[in-house]
Amino acid sequence: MDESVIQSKIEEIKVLAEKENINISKELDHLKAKYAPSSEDTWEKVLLARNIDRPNTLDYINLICDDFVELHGDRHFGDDPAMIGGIGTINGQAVTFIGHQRGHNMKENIERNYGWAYPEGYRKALRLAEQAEKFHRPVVTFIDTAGAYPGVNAEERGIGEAIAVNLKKFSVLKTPIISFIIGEGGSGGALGIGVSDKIYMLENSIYSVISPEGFASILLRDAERAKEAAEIMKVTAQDVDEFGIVHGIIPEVPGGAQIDPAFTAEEIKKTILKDLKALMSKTPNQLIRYRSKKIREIGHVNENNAKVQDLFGIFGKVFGRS
Amino acid sequence: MDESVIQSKIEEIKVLAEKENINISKELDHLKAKYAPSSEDTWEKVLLARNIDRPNTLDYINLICDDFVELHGDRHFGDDPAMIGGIGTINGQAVTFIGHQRGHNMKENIERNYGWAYPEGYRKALRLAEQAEKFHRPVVTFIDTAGAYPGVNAEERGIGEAIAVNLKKFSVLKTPIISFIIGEGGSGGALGIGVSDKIYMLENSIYSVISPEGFASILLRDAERAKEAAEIMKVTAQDVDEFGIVHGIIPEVPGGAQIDPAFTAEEIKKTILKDLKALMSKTPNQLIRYRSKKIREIGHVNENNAKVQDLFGIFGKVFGRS
Amino acid sequence: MSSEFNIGRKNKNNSSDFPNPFARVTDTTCRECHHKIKREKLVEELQVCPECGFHMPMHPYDRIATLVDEGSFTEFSQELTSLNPISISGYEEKLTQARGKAGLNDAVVTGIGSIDGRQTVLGVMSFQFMGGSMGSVVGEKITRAILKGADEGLPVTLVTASGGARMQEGIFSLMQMAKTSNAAALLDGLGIPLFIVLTHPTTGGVTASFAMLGDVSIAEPGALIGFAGQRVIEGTLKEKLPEGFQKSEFQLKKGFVDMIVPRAEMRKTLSFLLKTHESESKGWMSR
Amino acid sequence: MSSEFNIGRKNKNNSSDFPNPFARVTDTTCRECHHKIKREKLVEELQVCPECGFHMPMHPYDRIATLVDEGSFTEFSQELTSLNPISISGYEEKLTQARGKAGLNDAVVTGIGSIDGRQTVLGVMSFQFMGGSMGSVVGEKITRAILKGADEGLPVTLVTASGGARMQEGIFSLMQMAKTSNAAALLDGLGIPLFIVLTHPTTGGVTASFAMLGDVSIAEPGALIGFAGQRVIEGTLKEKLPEGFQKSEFQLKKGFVDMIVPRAEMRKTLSFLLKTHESESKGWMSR
Ligand SMILES: [Zn+2]
Ligand SMILES: [Zn+2]
Repeated sequence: MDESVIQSKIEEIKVLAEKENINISKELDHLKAKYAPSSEDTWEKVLLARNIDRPNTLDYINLICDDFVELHGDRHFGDDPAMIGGIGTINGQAVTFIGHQRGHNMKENIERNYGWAYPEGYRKALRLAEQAEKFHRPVVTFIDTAGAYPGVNAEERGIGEAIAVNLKKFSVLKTPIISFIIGEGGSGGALGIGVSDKIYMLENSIYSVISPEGFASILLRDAERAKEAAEIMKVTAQDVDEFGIVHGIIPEVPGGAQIDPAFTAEEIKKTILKDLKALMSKTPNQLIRYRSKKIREIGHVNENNAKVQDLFGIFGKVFGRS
Repeated sequence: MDESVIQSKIEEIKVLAEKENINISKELDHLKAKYAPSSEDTWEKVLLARNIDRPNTLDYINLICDDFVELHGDRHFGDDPAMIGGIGTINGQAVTFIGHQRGHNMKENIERNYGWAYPEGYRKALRLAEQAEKFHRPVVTFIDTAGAYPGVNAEERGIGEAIAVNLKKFSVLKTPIISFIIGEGGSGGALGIGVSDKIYMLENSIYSVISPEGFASILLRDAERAKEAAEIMKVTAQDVDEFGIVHGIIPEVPGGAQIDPAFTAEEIKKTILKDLKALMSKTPNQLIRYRSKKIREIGHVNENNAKVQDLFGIFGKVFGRS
Repeated sequence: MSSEFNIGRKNKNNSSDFPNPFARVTDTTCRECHHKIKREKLVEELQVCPECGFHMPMHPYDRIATLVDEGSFTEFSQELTSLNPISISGYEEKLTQARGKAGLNDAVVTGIGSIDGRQTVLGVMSFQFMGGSMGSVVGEKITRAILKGADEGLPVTLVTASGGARMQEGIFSLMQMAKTSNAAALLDGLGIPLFIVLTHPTTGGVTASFAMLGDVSIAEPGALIGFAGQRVIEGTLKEKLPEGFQKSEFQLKKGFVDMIVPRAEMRKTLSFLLKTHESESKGWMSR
Repeated sequence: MSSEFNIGRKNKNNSSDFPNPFARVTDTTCRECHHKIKREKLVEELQVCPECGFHMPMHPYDRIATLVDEGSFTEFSQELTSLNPISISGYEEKLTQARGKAGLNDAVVTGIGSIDGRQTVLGVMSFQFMGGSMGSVVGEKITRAILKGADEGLPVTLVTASGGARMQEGIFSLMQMAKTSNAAALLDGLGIPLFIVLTHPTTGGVTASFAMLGDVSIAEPGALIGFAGQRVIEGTLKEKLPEGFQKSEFQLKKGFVDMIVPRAEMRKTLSFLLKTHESESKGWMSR
């Protein structure tokens, strides 16, 4: 039974239910969303990923958590409003949340610097991740940024160093990490909180090494050709999932997550609970070994015309035999 | 045979040697310095400790090391010229040096902020100490500051936090640490690089919780009474040694170390080499346990009118039985 | 010595006879806005000015009463008193006066209590006792409190209020910074949480030691938190202080406190932190 | 493909037949000060402009020759070449062109050599090869180099020169940042040193990964080191760039490099670092 058949069946039931005055339309919408065919248009997805009404990190945290307390500051220089974090409970399980924070309007976006984080944002993220590690709390990150802030102050305070240190330390953090790309996953700024055991993309999110606009202006020599660039770069959740770089796609209702945030939040929550069950049965060594191997395998190279993977036996040395 | 007898014998030999045209005056000066009675005047010591010609951290490093490479920066915000550090070798042994850096003239002092370090100075010190720990290099620190910089920027970037973190991390650093108070050891700014396995004071150095001027203005209600305050506070090397807070006094030639920097440098070097021999035979756990116990024992309290020390059995729990 | 105080002292190891909370509170004029506040109102508001929100210094026993489950607090090291290590004339007299004024043996009360049934070591400083300055006794009691947590596997919660080091104890007071910070390092090594509540004012050597070493740092609104004194910065260096300099809100913005929590919500917040840092959650992980 | 290059390639695993240093250097006009420099002078000066001190990009084999003991270098993973993971049209042709131009299979050369008798894994990037951009091959070779150090207990020295991620490999190039940084984490866990030499220019994804993860970071004078490109900062955000922005001297002042070392002293400096980080010095300490 293919998706279009399911869709028409759902519509039939909906009409019946309305006739009988039974209110199951919300449930049906969800069912419908789950089996909705993805939009085939890449640029539409880019625009949806950037939609200002799209649920942001705090929206999802509030929808997912029983309780949440935000924690602030990097303990060195400042508190970056473009990167938030704290401790929440999901069905009683304590979890450290970290995420880029965008606004839903101009005022919020100015306050949040459009989700473009500074070095102190990445350092706050690391502080909270290490706090989680110390107390054996799992970490969930929400990625939602066009990139790290490309400004003079960010360079002065070492945005490159801050991201690099996060890539290094998250990759060997001794606690489970689950990431969700909820909107735009742009470049090093996205990856800076995106090295994880499990990473998912929302149905209408994108993930790319550079913005389509940047790619167009550099490689296509015309910033106006962003639409074309997005196609060439293969930035959609479906593309990146096919590359084997993410662990799955989180569904949204047709038209995008902003239409029914609770639906996507519920899907995220289920995914977290399912993954935590599996990840929390592992030892820290097993986690890090798996995480390292997964990262290690990404890339397409050949050697003497054969595709290679060469681990140099190093993992045994680093992790022992456990 | 008391010191004055030795002194007059030395003078006799000196006169004889000069008559015979034998050049042993330098050796005799050293001998003389070693047995010179300490100045009894506290304020004279305060002035000597602050003398602008007094050898500073880089002077001693250059006199002590075969080779030295300075390392810069805190990897977060900046490089503080008031706190220097790097790797040197002493008779082939690699050592990480850290120290406050004062100037010998107005220009140097402005550049070095008079040895008043900013938070980034203390964070650089910690970075280099942790680098030393990672590579099992011992650490030597030179303390020479009136205090941490009491300015708006220093507060904004968390001078209190920076010092606190150093106190915490130096106290459990898994490598030997030897400290020398070479001039003024003022307050938290001095202690920020002064938690060590062995700490020495130069003969004309001082160590205090607040400057004599500060003490006078707050407790004597008259900043002009600093001289009196210095007496009351017991800030000299001899006082602090008597309290059992330092491990010994490094001699200077009469008149102060600036008259013969090489003499004091040689004494420091001998002390480092002797201590390293002992400290490097210990395990990291032994070092930390000894260091923690030593710190733990400082203070004068009574409980039900009996002097107490109560370790709560915690050291066994923290360090195991090794 | 006030009679209220004697109630607490007499029954010091009997938590059910904990001194009546706020028994020492009287009608007061707010130091910030000069609003006059009746005793009953002040008690109801947990000594927060209803007019301007100023969080007034509290007596440690009053604060403990607002934080822990009723009857759950047992004090320890209460009998610890100071010597005069550098023989400062007048120090003993000053201590005796302070004892009478604050109704305490020194500037901190330490013990074990529970919040919503979860135990924590609790240390609460008193600004009334010689400006909450840290000498050998404060250093020793804070150190013992932290090591008690290490020894018994209990989280440690410290409520700070201090003008800094106790200068009358000279170099010994400086060393208490190292001592308390070392204790925090040992606790850290065991993976046991340290929660810090910064109240007005927390400055000097306390800020440059254990007060800045919390796994989570909470500040009360409007508290002055800093290392160097404002007069030193303005006076010696002729620097102009920015608006709100060294206040809680400033420290939040500068990244040094996790959150600002009004007094009325402090207990709830600590309860949440104790819950989410519980050691059961370690079960899944080999150390 | 130049004939000098072929000498190196033919005898790739035979260190005694290492390509002649500077065989590819020709008479040059300095790009910074437009001073004309004869080949002989340029070789003598290690490709540093004698007029203005500009440190010109070097071919990896030339740089290696200036750093290691003669005949001590053995290359590995030389045959690694790129696929076209996101099927970008024209990428294969671009790679072929770059191979011919730079005389390399991709933008980094990795191997093992010794400096004053002390072995180190050595990775040297080439800005001539597609702007030193990091795709799957660079990521894989850097990762292998770091893990080789981890496996054999050898220090790792990486000389960087890069415009950033190789956009033609899309998301796969982004992932090389994670891969190389993870390798650095594993090396770190074993307590083996990573030395980074930053040369002109080192930007983008290389700066935001392994290039900033050195235990000791050395920069050549005047090198551009940063994450965001200057045109992006000036263009998109209309920010004015301060004098010397993102240069080595700027990064030293901002605390991100340990020292600036002229090319002529690089070998001596690395030798000192290898000596003072030797593993024998660990003997006294149980791990
Ligand atoms: Zn008021
Ligand atoms: Zn030139």
